[in-house]
Amino acid sequence: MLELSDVAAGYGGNQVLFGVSLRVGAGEAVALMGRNGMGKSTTVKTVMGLLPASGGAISFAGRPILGLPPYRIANAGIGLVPEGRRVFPTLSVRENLIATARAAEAGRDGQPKAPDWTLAAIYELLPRLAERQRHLGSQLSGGEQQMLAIGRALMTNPRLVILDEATEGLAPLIRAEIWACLERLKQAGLAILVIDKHADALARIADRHVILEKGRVAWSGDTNAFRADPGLKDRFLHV
Amino acid sequence: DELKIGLISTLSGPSAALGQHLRDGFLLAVKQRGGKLGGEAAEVIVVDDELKPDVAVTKAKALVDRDKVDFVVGVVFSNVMNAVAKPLAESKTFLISANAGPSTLAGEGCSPYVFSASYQNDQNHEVLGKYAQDKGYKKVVLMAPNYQAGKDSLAGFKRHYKGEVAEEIYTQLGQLDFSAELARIAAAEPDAVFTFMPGGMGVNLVKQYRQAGLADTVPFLSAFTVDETTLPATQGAALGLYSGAAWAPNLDTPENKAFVAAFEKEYGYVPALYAAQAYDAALMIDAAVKGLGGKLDDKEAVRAALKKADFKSVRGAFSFNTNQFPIQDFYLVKVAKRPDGKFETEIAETVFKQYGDVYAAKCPMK
Amino acid sequence: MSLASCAAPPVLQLQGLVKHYGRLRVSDDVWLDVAPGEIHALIGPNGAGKTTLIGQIAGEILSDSGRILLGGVDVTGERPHRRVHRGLARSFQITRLIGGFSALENVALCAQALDGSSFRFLAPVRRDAGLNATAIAALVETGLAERADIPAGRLSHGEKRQLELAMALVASPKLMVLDEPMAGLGKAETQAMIAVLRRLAGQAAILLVEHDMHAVFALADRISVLVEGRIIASGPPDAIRADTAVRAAYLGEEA
Amino acid sequence: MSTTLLLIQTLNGLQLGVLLFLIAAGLTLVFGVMDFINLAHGVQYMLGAYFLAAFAAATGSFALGLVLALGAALLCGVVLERLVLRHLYGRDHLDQVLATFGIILFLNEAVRALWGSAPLHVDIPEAMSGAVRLMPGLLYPFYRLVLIGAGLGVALLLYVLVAHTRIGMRVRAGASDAAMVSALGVNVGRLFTLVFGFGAMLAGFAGALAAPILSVEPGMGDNILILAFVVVVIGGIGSVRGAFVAALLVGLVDTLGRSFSTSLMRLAMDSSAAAQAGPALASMLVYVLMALVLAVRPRGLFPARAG
Amino acid sequence: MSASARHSLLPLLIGAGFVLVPLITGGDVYAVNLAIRIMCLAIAAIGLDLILGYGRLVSFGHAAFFGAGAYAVGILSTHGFTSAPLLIGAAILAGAALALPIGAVSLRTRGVYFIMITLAFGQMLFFTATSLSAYGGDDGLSLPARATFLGTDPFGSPLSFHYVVLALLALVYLGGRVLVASRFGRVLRAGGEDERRVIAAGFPITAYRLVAFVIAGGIAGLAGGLYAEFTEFVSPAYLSWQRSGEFIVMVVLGGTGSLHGAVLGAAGVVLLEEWLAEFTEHWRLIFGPLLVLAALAGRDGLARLLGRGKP
Ligand SMILES: Nc1ncnc2c1ncn2[C@@H]1O[C@H](COP(=O)(O)OP(=O)(O)OP(=O)(O)O)[C@@H](O)[C@H]1O
Ligand SMILES: Nc1ncnc2c1ncn2[C@@H]1O[C@H](COP(=O)(O)OP(=O)(O)OP(=O)(O)O)[C@@H](O)[C@H]1O
Ligand SMILES: [Mg+2]
Ligand SMILES: [Mg+2]
Repeated sequence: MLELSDVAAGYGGNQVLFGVSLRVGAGEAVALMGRNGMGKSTTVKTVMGLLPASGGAISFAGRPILGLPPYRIANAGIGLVPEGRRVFPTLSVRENLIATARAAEAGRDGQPKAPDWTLAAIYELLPRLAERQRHLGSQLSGGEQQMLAIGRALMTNPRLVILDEATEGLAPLIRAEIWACLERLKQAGLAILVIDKHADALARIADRHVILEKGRVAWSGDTNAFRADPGLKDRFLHV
Repeated sequence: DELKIGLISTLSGPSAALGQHLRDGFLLAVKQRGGKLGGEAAEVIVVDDELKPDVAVTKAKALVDRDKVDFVVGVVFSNVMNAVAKPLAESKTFLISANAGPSTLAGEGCSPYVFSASYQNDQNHEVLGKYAQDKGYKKVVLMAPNYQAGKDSLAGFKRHYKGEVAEEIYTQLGQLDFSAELARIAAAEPDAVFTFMPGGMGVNLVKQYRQAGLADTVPFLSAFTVDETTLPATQGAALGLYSGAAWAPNLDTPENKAFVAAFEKEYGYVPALYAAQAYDAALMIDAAVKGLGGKLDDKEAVRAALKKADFKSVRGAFSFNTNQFPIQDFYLVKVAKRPDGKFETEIAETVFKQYGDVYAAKCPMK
Repeated sequence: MSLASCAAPPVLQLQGLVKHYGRLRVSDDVWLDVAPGEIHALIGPNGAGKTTLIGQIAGEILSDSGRILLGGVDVTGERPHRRVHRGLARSFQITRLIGGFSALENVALCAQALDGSSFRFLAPVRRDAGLNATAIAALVETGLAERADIPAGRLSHGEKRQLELAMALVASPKLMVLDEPMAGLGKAETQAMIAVLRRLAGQAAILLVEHDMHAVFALADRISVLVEGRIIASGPPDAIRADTAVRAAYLGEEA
Repeated sequence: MSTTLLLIQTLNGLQLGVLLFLIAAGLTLVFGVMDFINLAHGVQYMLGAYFLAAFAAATGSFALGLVLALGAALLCGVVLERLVLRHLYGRDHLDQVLATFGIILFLNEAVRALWGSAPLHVDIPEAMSGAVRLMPGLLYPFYRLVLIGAGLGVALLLYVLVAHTRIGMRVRAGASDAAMVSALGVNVGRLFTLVFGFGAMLAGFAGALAAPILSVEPGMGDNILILAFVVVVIGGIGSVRGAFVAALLVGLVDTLGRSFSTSLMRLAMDSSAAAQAGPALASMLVYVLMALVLAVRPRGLFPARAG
Repeated sequence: MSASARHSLLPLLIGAGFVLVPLITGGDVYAVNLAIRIMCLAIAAIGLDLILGYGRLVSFGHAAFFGAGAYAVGILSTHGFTSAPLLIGAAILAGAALALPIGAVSLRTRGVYFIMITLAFGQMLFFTATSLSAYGGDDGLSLPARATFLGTDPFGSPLSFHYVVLALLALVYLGGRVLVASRFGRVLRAGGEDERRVIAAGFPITAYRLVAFVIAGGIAGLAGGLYAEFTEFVSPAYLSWQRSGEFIVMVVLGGTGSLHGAVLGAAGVVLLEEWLAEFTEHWRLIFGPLLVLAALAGRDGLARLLGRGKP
């Protein structure tokens, strides 16, 4: 579904990604891992077209998307929960959710249309948002903002969601709920690319793991292989 | 050698139209003489004062120091005039006003290096005051912007008008909307209104005066409010409104007829008094230089030559007072539509005959 | 309760704090003590009012009622910068750094606040050896010394958090209030941060707001649980871990 | 002072307020909602007036002239946005100030070069000329009533558009984080062009409506721009509702101040001093109002709910 | 060129330029007068840059303090005072004294609100000046005589005027550099980036800003006083909002937050105007787009263009 091959990117003269290749199949969940500053968020930004790539190719659902403006990439069916939440501070919770909402497209390739995420469904998933629906984005607590960012991405009814540290700052209970929710989304056929520091939880939902080290893919393989090799964590994720 | 003349005018900002008339009037005279004045090839250096006194000062200094001009002509506004007069006089350069005539330069502050080819500021206002008095108006409302010229204007009007002043309204400089003031006027029910509202303010006022239905009921006496710079904008709205001036396009002298015709032919619009005054300023220099045979170094001689006013003014009889401001006739003028559809001010009656200003007495020059 | 808290007066006392936003009660009669040298964790669900409470302690948010005492002195109405001079330092949930300043300058700025008057107009501050030494010491303590000259805006997320901490501790505060210092840190960085905080614990009391339970249980001497603006439980980690109400409201299966 | 006079002056204040609102509305939209300081809003107002003068003269019809003028104003706004302003979104406000200041200089001069320095003439359309008797002894120019009506209509339209449509939400969202809106699938570039064009059209509309009662001349937008900013700031940046309230407030304070300040000063001092101080105070009143409002409420009357 | 080299080389070049103007042009009065005008405005622009470039406080009322200085000199002159130190001192004091209450109120607001409230105060002072009938009202006021100093006539000839202003400009510039680099300057700069952070660090930021605002007011007053001596004339136009806008344009065009940028900006604006006006009456058709281009090129303005390279 999403395929990066040999992607290079950076900020100004400062190259951060040196040939990243990875793929997320339809309905698959992939965990992108790595220590702070290894280029995980940069990869996400490059996929979304928020950062120009200096080399390589990216395609989504078979079509090349590299070089397209972000809105066209999003419209192709990618939903983003960005690092740092970035909820709209001057919009109410409800407005945050509906401002960029889109109905699900009729499934391509003869697949049935996935059930629509609606306001009601989001409120059911994250009841806290319903309680705060008239609050402005800026008046939410950190965790509430995080929930809102997730809800907002789902409201675009994507075929692939990218979650960049989506559980940062969430209380343990809520975090658990989010994981459960991701599992359900996966079962409903949604593809997921997830970045998170909770490796154990990731291992429960991810089909495959990709580890970044200094802008390069240092290891990738399926989750069983990841679990089987505790040395991986020591090498790439701890000091 | 060449005659160099600096022309300071306001050519940008909302009041640029006045400056344009002034400049065009002067240039027309030079052009008609084949680019010469007094037989000498004349180079006219036009500068825009931007209606900023400090800009005007630096540009005036540049005219003297860099361009070494023999005369400076122009200046639409009094505050600019006040600012440039001193540095010019210090450098012994003659300044010939084609419009502004502040009292500071007419009275105690008069200077051998300052001539006015126009009028003293109060005079046009006095015309209306005298007219209102003669006409027997009992109660008038006065209105002017809240700045020095505005206050001087109302003072000028009251010099000859002795009736009741129902209200004295000061408006904001650059004011757009006069509905509040017009409502006050309507409520006061005066015999006439006198106003001084130059530039765009005047356009707004005239339009709104007409729209408020006052134009047909309360006579509108004004100075620098309806003239050929604003008539293209107000058009019919100004029809029948009065103003005071020492000149109008239809003034019946052969010189004036020729001037207006030539001006309209050259520039395609009807000249206003600024153009006529600037034209006269050019004729004045023309005559003086001719009389001197081109020798401009003897400042006393130049001054004497200028003072003779040995030229045919488009205003008819014209001479200088002791303060080097003019003595001339003043008229009540009225807005009319010409057969060709254009609007102009036309002379309604003569209010003053060969009139000098009141400040001349305070001027130490004899 | 730890022995230390019995011996000396608390560095921070909150007495019945109340704060409303419209009809929403964000702090609802909060009572809380932090003893000298103690690491006191404040946990609770999202939106419970933890950050708001920190805002009240720091003086950015005015309480509707209740009292705040720092080192036994009532500071309820005092303005934020005055409280800093009484030994309070805080970090922000979302990092707030002077992006154009180097890491060193950021820390030196904080050091400067407590080093006499800053209405000094002549001596170049960059060459102020005293300030720089103090700042370097704080950077060393948080493991950022090598990055001292990098503009703060260009640091990685984890480094920014470390810098926040350095800025808080450079003032040698009596009490540090830290809002989710582990947020956004990887496992490794979290471990490092835990180590730093443990070292600091001797020097200053810490009020720690954090959702990383691993860190909380590794560090805290005492834990208070805030739910909907109320402290529902307060006590040593083991007691909190066992508390069913806390599990239901916040912890869930974790820890 | 009679009650009729007071009534008329109130109506006048209302009408001035509505005109100010028409200008301020577009400004607050672009300024608050898109976080862009557009000093060129004043010249867009001027262009509206010039377009109307030109098109009304060419077609001989005010209505047709108005429609064409609106189209031209929209086009100008769009061209300006595409050519210059879009490169300045998200940049320092001062860059925006510098660029739009340059645009002011350019357009004022261009208008002068094209149409000359002298003011242009625009007639009140026949159907709207004349005065209406509101009550015995209270005649009021019909055109000004139309103006009040148009302003109220625009106010309503805008309020609905900004506060209650998805376009409005997206625009507000885009102001705080354009990249994020784009990453959620909205073509922000086109959206902003649209909003900017719409703002320009509103300014043009105000200019066109003002043309028959005010002098159409180069630079006519400069001073009104300042007043419009005053309105926007008193109301709270980005708040259409605030702009509306503030515009009426400014209109009323200004008009009533001009009418009655001298009489009021007479209560405190002798007559000639009052004649001096009254008008000076009247011209300052709007600014005094703004300073007072901001001193008490540093973010205006209706603080936009920013983060 | 490295950043630090630019920081010391460019100002030196600029200074040398001003020193040499009278020599290069052979004492051409026109050129010297132009340089004096630029330097007067540059002093005011430096004052603005202190608060705008470093403190991020965009004052749209800077001309009010400039005008206050000018009026202080104008009014005292009409009352017969001619001592240069007295007049200049009064100009500085007038600017600073006015800035104190205005700053105290204005600094309650932030961002664009600050821009507008300073504009409001500027306008109030503008209208006050226009109603000062005793001192010419809107027509302004001519200085009866120029200031003297110990029997000399520092402003009498363009040449001595030039070097007096140059010395003052250098003084203000160097003073500004020292200020910005001091403890005080650091707090001011940090406050420009993130005021909450600075308060949390323990600084009452408003007090620092107020002091900076008053200093900027005093500097503008000095510039205004010199300008009054230069034009021998004072008028409300000196306090107009357009002039405040020009100061901002100068600072932004020159590059905010580098004091020599303010000088470059002042020179750029004055010279461009002067030069373009030679070609055509419609010079704004060229000047306007130039400003647009400068804005598009980025916020470091002329200073960066000349230095070629990132800061
Ligand atoms: N806006 C930026 N400008 C310059 N450099 C940046 C920027 N954002 C990130 N970097 C640098 O790029 C590198 C990769 O950053 P990135 O945000 O992709 O890391 P990450 O793997 O997501 O880390 P984290 O877990 O901390 O979020 C880091 O060294 C960082 O310093
Ligand atoms: N300015 C405000 N206006 C209205 N409501 C507010 C405001 N600030 C905070 N709130 C509300 O107050 C509640 C407490 O917020 P606070 O930020 O203190 O939560 P928190 O405990 O820090 O949560 P988290 O762990 O998610 O950061 C939230 O529900 C939030 O929506
Ligand atoms: Mg990241
Ligand atoms: Mg929080």
